[in-house]
Amino acid sequence: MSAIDDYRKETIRYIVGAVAAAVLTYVVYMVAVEQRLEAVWLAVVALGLAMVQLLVQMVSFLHLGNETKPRWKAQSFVFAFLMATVIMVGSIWIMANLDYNMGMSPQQMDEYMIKQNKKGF
Amino acid sequence: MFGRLSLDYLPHEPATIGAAVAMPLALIAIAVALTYYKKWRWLWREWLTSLDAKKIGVMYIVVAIVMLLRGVADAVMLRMQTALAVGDNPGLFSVDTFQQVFTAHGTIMIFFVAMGLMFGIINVVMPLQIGARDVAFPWLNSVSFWLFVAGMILVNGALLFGGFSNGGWLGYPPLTELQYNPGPGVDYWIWALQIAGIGSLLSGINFTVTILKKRAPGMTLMKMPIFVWSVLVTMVLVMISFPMLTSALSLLALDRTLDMHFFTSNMGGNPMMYINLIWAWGHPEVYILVLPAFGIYSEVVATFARKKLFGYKTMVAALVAIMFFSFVVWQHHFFTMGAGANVNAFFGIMTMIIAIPTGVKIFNWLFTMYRGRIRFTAPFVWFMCFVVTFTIGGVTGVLMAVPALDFQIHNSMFLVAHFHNVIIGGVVFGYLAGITYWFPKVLGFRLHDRLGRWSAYAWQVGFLLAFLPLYALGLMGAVRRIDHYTDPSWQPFFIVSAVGVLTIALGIGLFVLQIGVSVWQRKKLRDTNGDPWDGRTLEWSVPSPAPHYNFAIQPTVSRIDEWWYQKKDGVARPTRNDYKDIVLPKNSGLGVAIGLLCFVFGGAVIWHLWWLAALAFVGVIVVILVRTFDENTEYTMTAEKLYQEAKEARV
Amino acid sequence: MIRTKEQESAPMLGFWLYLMTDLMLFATVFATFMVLRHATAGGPSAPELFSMKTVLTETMILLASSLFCGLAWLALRHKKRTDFLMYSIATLLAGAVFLAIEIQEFAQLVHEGFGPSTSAFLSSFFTLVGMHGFHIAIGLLWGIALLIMFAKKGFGSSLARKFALFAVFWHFLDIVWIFIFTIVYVIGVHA
Amino acid sequence: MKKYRVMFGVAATIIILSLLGYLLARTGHYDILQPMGDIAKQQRNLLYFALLLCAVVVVPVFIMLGSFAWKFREGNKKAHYKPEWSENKLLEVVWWGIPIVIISILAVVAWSTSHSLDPYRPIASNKKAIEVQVVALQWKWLFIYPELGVATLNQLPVPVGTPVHFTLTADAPMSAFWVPTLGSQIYTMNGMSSQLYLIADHAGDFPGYTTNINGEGYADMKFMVHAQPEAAFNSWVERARGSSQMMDAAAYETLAKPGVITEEREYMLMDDNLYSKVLEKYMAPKDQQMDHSSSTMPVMEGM
Repeated sequence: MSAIDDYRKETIRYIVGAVAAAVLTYVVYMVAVEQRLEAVWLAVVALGLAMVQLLVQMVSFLHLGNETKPRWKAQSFVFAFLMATVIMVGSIWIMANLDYNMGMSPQQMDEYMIKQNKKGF
Repeated sequence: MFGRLSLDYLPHEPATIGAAVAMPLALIAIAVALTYYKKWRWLWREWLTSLDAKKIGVMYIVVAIVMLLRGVADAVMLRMQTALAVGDNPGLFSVDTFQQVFTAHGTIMIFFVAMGLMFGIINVVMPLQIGARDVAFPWLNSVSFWLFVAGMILVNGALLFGGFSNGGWLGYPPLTELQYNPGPGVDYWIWALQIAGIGSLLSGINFTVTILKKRAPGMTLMKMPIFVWSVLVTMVLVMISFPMLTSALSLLALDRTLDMHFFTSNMGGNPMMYINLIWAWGHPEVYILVLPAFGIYSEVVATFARKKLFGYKTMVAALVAIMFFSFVVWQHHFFTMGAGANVNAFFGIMTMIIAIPTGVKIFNWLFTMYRGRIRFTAPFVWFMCFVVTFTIGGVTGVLMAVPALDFQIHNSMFLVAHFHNVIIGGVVFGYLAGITYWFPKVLGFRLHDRLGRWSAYAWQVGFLLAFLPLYALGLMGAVRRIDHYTDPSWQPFFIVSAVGVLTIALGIGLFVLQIGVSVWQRKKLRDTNGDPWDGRTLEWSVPSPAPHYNFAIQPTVSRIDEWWYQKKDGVARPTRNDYKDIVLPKNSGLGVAIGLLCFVFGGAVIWHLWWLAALAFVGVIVVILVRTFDENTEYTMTAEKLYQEAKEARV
Repeated sequence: MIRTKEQESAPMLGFWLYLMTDLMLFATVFATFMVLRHATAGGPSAPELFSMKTVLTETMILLASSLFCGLAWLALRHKKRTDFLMYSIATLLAGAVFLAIEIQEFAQLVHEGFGPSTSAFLSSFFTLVGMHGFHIAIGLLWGIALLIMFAKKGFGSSLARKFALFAVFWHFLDIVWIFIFTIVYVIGVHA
Repeated sequence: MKKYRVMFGVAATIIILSLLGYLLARTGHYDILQPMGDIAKQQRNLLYFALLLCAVVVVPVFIMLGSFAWKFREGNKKAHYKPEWSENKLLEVVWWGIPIVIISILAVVAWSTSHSLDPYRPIASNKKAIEVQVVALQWKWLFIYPELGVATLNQLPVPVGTPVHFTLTADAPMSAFWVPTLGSQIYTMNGMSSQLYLIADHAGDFPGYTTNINGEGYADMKFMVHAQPEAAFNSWVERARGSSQMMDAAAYETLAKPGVITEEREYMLMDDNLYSKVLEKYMAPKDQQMDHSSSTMPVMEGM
């Protein structure tokens, strides 16, 4: 495997990664602009494709996982990404509940309480 | 051109004028002494620009102890006020001064005493324990220290000019927004924390890479001393949580300086989001403070009970469990905001689960004592005070984890008593034990043991007198942060609490006296063989005071408590050709420059001197570029010199 | 892919951990954006303000810049002088164009009177996208400094170490932009 | 004898401190431990239950600390010294297992009480709840009784045995409403409406506090709950309705200016949706037309 082939092979690898990322971006763009999906589903699809593109770029550009055994870079990324998700999802769950409780009108109050009573608390 | 600078920001309260005069006088006195003894060059070359982690650690501890004196002075002022101000007696201070004092007390004690002591002890001890010559990025270590000092000067500078924030140590909006608090006080608080916070973040990265990459050959993760494990877990917490502090403070700063609307009460702002963000950092922060103290307790108990630490694997498992759970509990700080039953119940249960690994650690320490030979030196007395105090704090913590109970006792004196319980009991006792335990390794002589034990007794009794009455006051309906109250039946409790705080001040006096007496009797207390306590880990294999290169020859490790077993098997004396040349970092004044520039930047933004702020920011970038393009930052120390020094140390 | 000395070094791990803290910083600002996204205080909301076409071009340009940066790092490792020079200049140019479009979009909004202090939604939009823009600006400065260093000293070993850090930083910024594109623009405008 | 000196010292400190503690504790009256309302009573019982549960773990810790320290002290050569003994599976199972059992019991209790004592949960009672709208001002409390046409400052008359439904907001930095003898506290914030249910089962005057720091007059921002039998309450309402002082939007604006007022006042309520006017001061213009009832879960469904 001469150096030239090695160089050309890796260049192709980079370009393939970039093209994959570009395609994923374009797909999300089209799905959004065509307005075919309903709000919640568009969010799910868009975030899903964003995760896929994240993995594509991680592997092709940042060579994640391609390091000697303890793989500190990969482990630290997984832990940081997990904690970022916990904080984001946790914050949104808390703030959504706070906004719901703070904005409740008397009628909603009664519905809420009937639901609570059914649970038998 | 002059932003909002004006003379009426000078202090006009008697108390603040007194402090504002006392501090500069103290600084001038030190400057005069330094000039008189011609020590400026020594100070600059040996200490301020040194990149030796141990020297930086000692500087952290000195700054932290000075800040402890100010923090306790604040505490004495607070308790004197509450002991007197009943009914229509206004007490000693105005409301605004009182509110600034308790905000300064909280901010200084957490950010500049606890964090300062932690980073100080880690800098001194951790590289030695893993058999490394220095931290991974020595220059970054110096920058982190000087950012910490810049933050400290900003907090104390607020006393001289402009006043400090009156919004409490976490400064909830909308109270700290422009609508209710337009003055420079809150800005001092934001920028002091922001600059010190970035320093802490850089240290977190620095120590993590040191532990992961610079351990002695043969020392796998499961053969590391347990203190190093607690440092590794703490630094992961620092790296993940401090960006949240940076972002919460930055958004509040954007609200205040560029009139944005993140947390304002109008224009769509949502103050609750600030509370959510600040506590998402806040709770991991209190674990960041206590976990290294747990590591110190493990080392102290194992050494003074002359026994292997009980359940090394369980202790590591407990540390990692605490690391994960500390990120899913933060909402228990605002159960009463009204997030609803499901959210409260989830976070309450997660908070209780964290009590399990903490409890397991305490049982492991107790069973390290079991079947040991216990010597009741000062560090061990600190440990016993810790178990007594921290267990009470743990109980009240589990009580408040139940949402329905927290609805009654949140933000009352009960809560104040709880967190002082776990911070004084866990963090302060731990770091004081650590300082006493590793003092000989840094300065070559032990601390006076009897005075150390007396200081611990004073702290313990002072704590019980100061904070058990607060639990009772909490149950009577007394709310936190009040500077006066009307119910005369509360006054005896506040008086006993004031006596308690004075006893704690006595404890600190004894600690400082202990250092003084030990310096005076250092010949008698001399540590001859570098292993005064018959220790178990690598730092005791090096003569004390430890040379600036730590290990002339890097040791190889094959088991936990390597030094204990090396002593048993007899240590072969290294021959002349075992020594090799070593590369050490040169001193660098650029760390001090960055600290100064960040201080100027913070001050300029507080006083809306935009041109000066921009200049300082560009200055920081220039200094960083100068450092990266500077090629010769290291010097080599020849094997011959190492051999000579080792011979002298042995004689 | 062969493992290079630069990828294993302590400075690389230290810089990578710094990027993880940056990821947490962006995570909290994303969370703030998602919470305040409907708090328009009577003002305009996302669909009325953003044009998806410009955003798509911005995204493609930044992706291209990230690709060029990877190829420049490759050329450096194989000591290909001309390729390295060409790709790194392309990286910085694409980055500059991306930044110019973004600044133009901001100026347009402020000009129409929808600056960051008109509502919580706009505050969080300007801060989130502005923070990313600020990182790009710092990256461009850093890139220029590296090019100057390359001009003076050629393929010195410290250039390889420094450029490796720059490349990781640049790719990281493109990854953050994926989530800005998805959350702020796609979900913001259409969901 | 020297070896007993330390033990005597510790024992003496404990005895003196507990004696002093007992004498001091006797003088206090503990609102949280002497509840006057059903919510507070349930919370007190929960407090005792949780304390008991924790004692199961804490008491052994203290006993073991004392006995191990004494038994394995250096001076005691008779003690069995095993420096390498550092593993024991049975002990591990015990001190992981018992706390897990205790915490799971407490977790179940926490889950059910978090729902049953939820501030938003109405109190089961045959009587219709009294509506009270609370506005936290800068350093005084305004209470509005929309159905009874009365408003009060710093005083909260309530009928005994009747649940009270509080709807709370603020026109001040974030404050919190807490009556220790009656039960839970809840935050009050600008432009937001929190809810709370409390009930007074006994007559009497109970102090109420602000628990969140909200500026200069924070320590003076207190109020008094006057729980009185139904008849007395109704006669008070009649008297207050004839009060000379009026409470409408204009009177509210003068009252809302920052300043400490500690005296108790009564007003005749002229405008019974004053509360939503206060709320809308902090709402955006567009949100204002949207009348209060239609605000649903904006974030969740929009995501």
